[in-house]
Amino acid sequence: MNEMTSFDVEKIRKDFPIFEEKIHGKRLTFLDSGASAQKPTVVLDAVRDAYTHTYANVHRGVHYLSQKSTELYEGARETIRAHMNAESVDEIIFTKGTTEAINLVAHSFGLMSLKPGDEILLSYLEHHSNIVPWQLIAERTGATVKAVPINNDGELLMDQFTSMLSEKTKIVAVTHVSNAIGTVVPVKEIIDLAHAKGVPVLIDGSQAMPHMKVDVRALDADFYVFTGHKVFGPTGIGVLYAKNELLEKMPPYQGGGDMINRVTFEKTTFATGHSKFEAGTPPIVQAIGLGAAIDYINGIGFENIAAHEQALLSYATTQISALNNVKIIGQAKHKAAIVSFSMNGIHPHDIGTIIDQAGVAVRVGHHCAQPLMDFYDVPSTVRASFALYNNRDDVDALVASIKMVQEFFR
Amino acid sequence: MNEMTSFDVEKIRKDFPIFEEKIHGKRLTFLDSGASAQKPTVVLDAVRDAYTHTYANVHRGVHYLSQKSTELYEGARETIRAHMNAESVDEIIFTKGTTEAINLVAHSFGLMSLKPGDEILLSYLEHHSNIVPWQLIAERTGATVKAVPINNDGELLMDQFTSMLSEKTKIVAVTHVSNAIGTVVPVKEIIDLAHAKGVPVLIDGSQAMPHMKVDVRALDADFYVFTGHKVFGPTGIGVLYAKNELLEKMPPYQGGGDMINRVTFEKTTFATGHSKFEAGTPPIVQAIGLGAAIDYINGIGFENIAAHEQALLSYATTQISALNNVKIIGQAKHKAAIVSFSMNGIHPHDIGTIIDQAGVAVRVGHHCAQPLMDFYDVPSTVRASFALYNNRDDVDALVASIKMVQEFFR
Amino acid sequence: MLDDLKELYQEVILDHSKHPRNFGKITPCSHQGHGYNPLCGDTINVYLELDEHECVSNITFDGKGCAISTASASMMTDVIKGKKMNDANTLFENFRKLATGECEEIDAGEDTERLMVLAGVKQFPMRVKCATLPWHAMHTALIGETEISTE
Amino acid sequence: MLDDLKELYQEVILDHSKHPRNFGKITPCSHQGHGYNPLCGDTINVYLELDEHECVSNITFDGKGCAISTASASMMTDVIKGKKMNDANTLFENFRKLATGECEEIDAGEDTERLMVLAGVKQFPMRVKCATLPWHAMHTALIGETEISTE
Ligand SMILES: Cc1ncc(COP(=O)(O)O)c(C=O)c1O
Ligand SMILES: Cc1ncc(COP(=O)(O)O)c(C=O)c1O
Repeated sequence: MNEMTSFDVEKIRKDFPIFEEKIHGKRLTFLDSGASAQKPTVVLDAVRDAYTHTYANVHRGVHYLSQKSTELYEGARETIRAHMNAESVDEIIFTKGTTEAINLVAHSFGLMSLKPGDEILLSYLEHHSNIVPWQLIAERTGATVKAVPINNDGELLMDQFTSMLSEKTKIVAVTHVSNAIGTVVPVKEIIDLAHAKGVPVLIDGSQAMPHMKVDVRALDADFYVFTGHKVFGPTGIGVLYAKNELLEKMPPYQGGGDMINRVTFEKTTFATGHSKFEAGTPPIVQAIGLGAAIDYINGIGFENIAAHEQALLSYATTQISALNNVKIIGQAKHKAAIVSFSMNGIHPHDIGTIIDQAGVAVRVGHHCAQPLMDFYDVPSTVRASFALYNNRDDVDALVASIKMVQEFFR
Repeated sequence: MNEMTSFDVEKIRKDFPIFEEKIHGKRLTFLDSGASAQKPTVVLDAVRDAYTHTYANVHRGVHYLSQKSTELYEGARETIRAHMNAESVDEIIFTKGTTEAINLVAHSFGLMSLKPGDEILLSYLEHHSNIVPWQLIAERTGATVKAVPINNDGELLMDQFTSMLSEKTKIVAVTHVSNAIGTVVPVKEIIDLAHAKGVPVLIDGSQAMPHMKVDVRALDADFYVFTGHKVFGPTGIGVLYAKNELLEKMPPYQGGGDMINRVTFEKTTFATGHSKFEAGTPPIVQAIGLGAAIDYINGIGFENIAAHEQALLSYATTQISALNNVKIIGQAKHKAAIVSFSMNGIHPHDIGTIIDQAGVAVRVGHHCAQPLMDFYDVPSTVRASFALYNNRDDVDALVASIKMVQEFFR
Repeated sequence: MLDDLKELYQEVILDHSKHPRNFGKITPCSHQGHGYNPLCGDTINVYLELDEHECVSNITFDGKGCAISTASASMMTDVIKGKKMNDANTLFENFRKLATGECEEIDAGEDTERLMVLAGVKQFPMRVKCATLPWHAMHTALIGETEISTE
Repeated sequence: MLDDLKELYQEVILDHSKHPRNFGKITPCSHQGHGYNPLCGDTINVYLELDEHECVSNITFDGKGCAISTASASMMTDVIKGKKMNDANTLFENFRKLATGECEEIDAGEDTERLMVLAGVKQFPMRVKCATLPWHAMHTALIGETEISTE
């Protein structure tokens, strides 16, 4: 492939200082990027530079450092706007992460638009962060949470989606990519179907952003959320994209500094645009770090990343399928580079502990997707999730360590 | 003074790399720590090391990096528990900052305990972050926000407080130190008076933590909140201390990963302790950085810090008072090292712009305390706020630059 | 260091800020606009009278502001007085572009020079709002809204 | 690298995990406790019969768990069977201290050795909860609560 020539994974690995670490004396095989990704040096430098050269609080200061800090912070917002192709920076709200972003929408949009009997439509693929906020708001408003089922391969049943979408549905909230089993959900189709019935859609892009280019206007998403730490940025930062026309109608979520127009004890009026939803001192340096992370992946290019990851995914799938008594869970036609599996008679926690000794980092557990685990009738799985810095050696190390587990429990 | 011998401000300044910067070609005179403090190298190193040596998501992993990351994150919680003298780490909740912490309490505790006619008692010294969340919750519950007035020196009128505290009062929320004018509020007395009537108290410690040792058990505070970036830690992190007995009764605030016990679409049960209130991936590295910041200031010692800052405050107060047409706003007997002032006929914004050219960074504006500005009948003030790294040269530079302003507008 | 400052606080600006022209209220008046800057708490009210040809026959302002916003209001009222409503709106647009740095130069005929004086503010990004606040208030008065707040 | 692992997954543990003793339900039973680990979704139920001397006359468990929690439950039921209720609670306390590393050694008489076997888990902090889960379930059964969840 043409792109592959310009994509050198060994060079990319050098951008990530963590790969110099030894784990129990072994090479680090990091297959847990689905939980959180490692950080390239450019991100770490952006963070440190922001603190050492231009640090001050943003927005309210006329002095030099405050001005520079504000420029960098707002510059990161513009970077993210451009990356997602949002129309205006007013539509880019910085949050603590995906979880806060969804809670903000559930709370602000939800409280304003949900009545008893209304329905919130989710799917069986959702992360707890895209379930629990809706349950909390449903409880408060008398609305009901419904979930679109999946088939055994882990694909959303689109005919079920169509029939569950009704005049009672007030919002659809689905993941773009399943964190537990990798399914890529046809969100464009979902948005079109929902819009045909006048229903707004929130897309949880936490697992999509590291793997693909997302264009919120091409998707026509009403809300699109993601979390910084999974996309090679710092912890403590996330993004809510929301259409301006919705933001204008939505009441504030949290109250505090920076989101007000005028405060008196009798009456307070609120700012407009993203400011209305960014109460208090924002995660300034984390936003700047996230901007650097987005620049970094754009520098590599998503065609390159996707080609590399899909090649790894198919190699890993072939290798793991060939093992005795190992079952891959989730075999959707469109998948991101995530392989979830279980082993006959051996518990994921034991697998995780044993292969960790070989330096292999995978996630074992329910991946914050218990309804999906219930669907497959397993308490937990082993999940290997890949990112742009993984290579074939990582797959080989994983496979070797699984064989060791089998040996151990023979 | 004995402590002063062991406290060498010039040595301390070397711990903060920002002081190597030149501002418009001048030495940096940073008097804006009240808005956000600068970061010592140990904090920056803790942040970078966490990303380069031990980074992974916390809590849910059995692999080495996840375990190390969890140990560091939970270690920071223990550092903060010990620093505040909380009884248990379960009482230490990491938030995005003070603003989120207060919103959490207003929302979770407020919704659970406020009825129409109930009262929330604040003061005229509050930051918007300790006003607006209460207004939002008052609007939703039918409760009323009341504010205890102050005298002209900026001191809370304690007799007014006593008489405003009634059986209608369901919570008292006051600042420990005024961010706008530096008043140190007698919070112990307030807590005792409130407790005598069975009313719980939230203390906003944002401006206290950088300057004094706070013991939540000695105070018997029910809630105590602060923000990391003002106490030499990273942005994007704050702390809510809350008594366990209150946390147990309080419903969750945000929903998501990590705060649940078991999730199904029919019914979700929640975790206990701090976990119930920490939905989603927390600001992991920011918490670790905050732990390093707390260790740093404890290494210097609060007696040393307080003695140094109080000496600076009295030097600055004398120097500024001696200037023509300059009026210090807020002359409480107990003050932290914050000097707010205005100049006859010259607007704070013009002052800020002009002295910035001399490398002097102060904050001009309402300091997110508009009700206090209304009390003094000014739209804004100039605020010089000091921290442990400021010295007499900073005061001298400020005074020289004010003289320049006077020259300019003569 | 004083060069940028001198560019911002030119004599004419200091003069207008100390002795603002057209300061006061018109009561009653046909158009009124209120500007508020939440960053500093400053307020500017602009009062306007249009004659039967949609010409600004009188314009005044009052409120609390810094030297920049006061001078800007003072100079603006001088410039706008006697202008047609449409021309006033065009001047507003031109000035906005100049102050935010969107344009380097504008052609506003005889008013160009006076507008350029205020444009020194673009070297001070945090102060741009101070300069544009009265113009926004004037614009909202003309288009019939009553309050704007810049941010 | 295998040393720590061999310490954790000793033959006796693997044996108990593959062939758990006292697996099953007692219905009806006088005491029952349920343990749930939200991290992995594992569940353990412990069923107990006390005789008139407050002696554990019978104890069984069922549920889903990893090798560590299953072996721990299996070995625990072996140890607890026939013990006085008070002694069972003391053993619980001792084992908890051992597994969390609070104590290096304990004296539990003839049971010491069997408890020490399970204590290898303290090298694996994320697995301590697996080992203690059945013990917590047993303890809640005895003190009369019905559900605990470790975290
Ligand atoms: C007294 C006080 N309370 C609350 C806050 C809000 O803190 P943050 O903006 O970090 O949430 C601040 C600082 O901005 C403050 O000084
Ligand atoms: C699909 C999905 N949604 C939401 C989240 C929650 O993100 P965060 O924990 O950063 O808030 C995650 C990751 O944890 C995820 O994978």
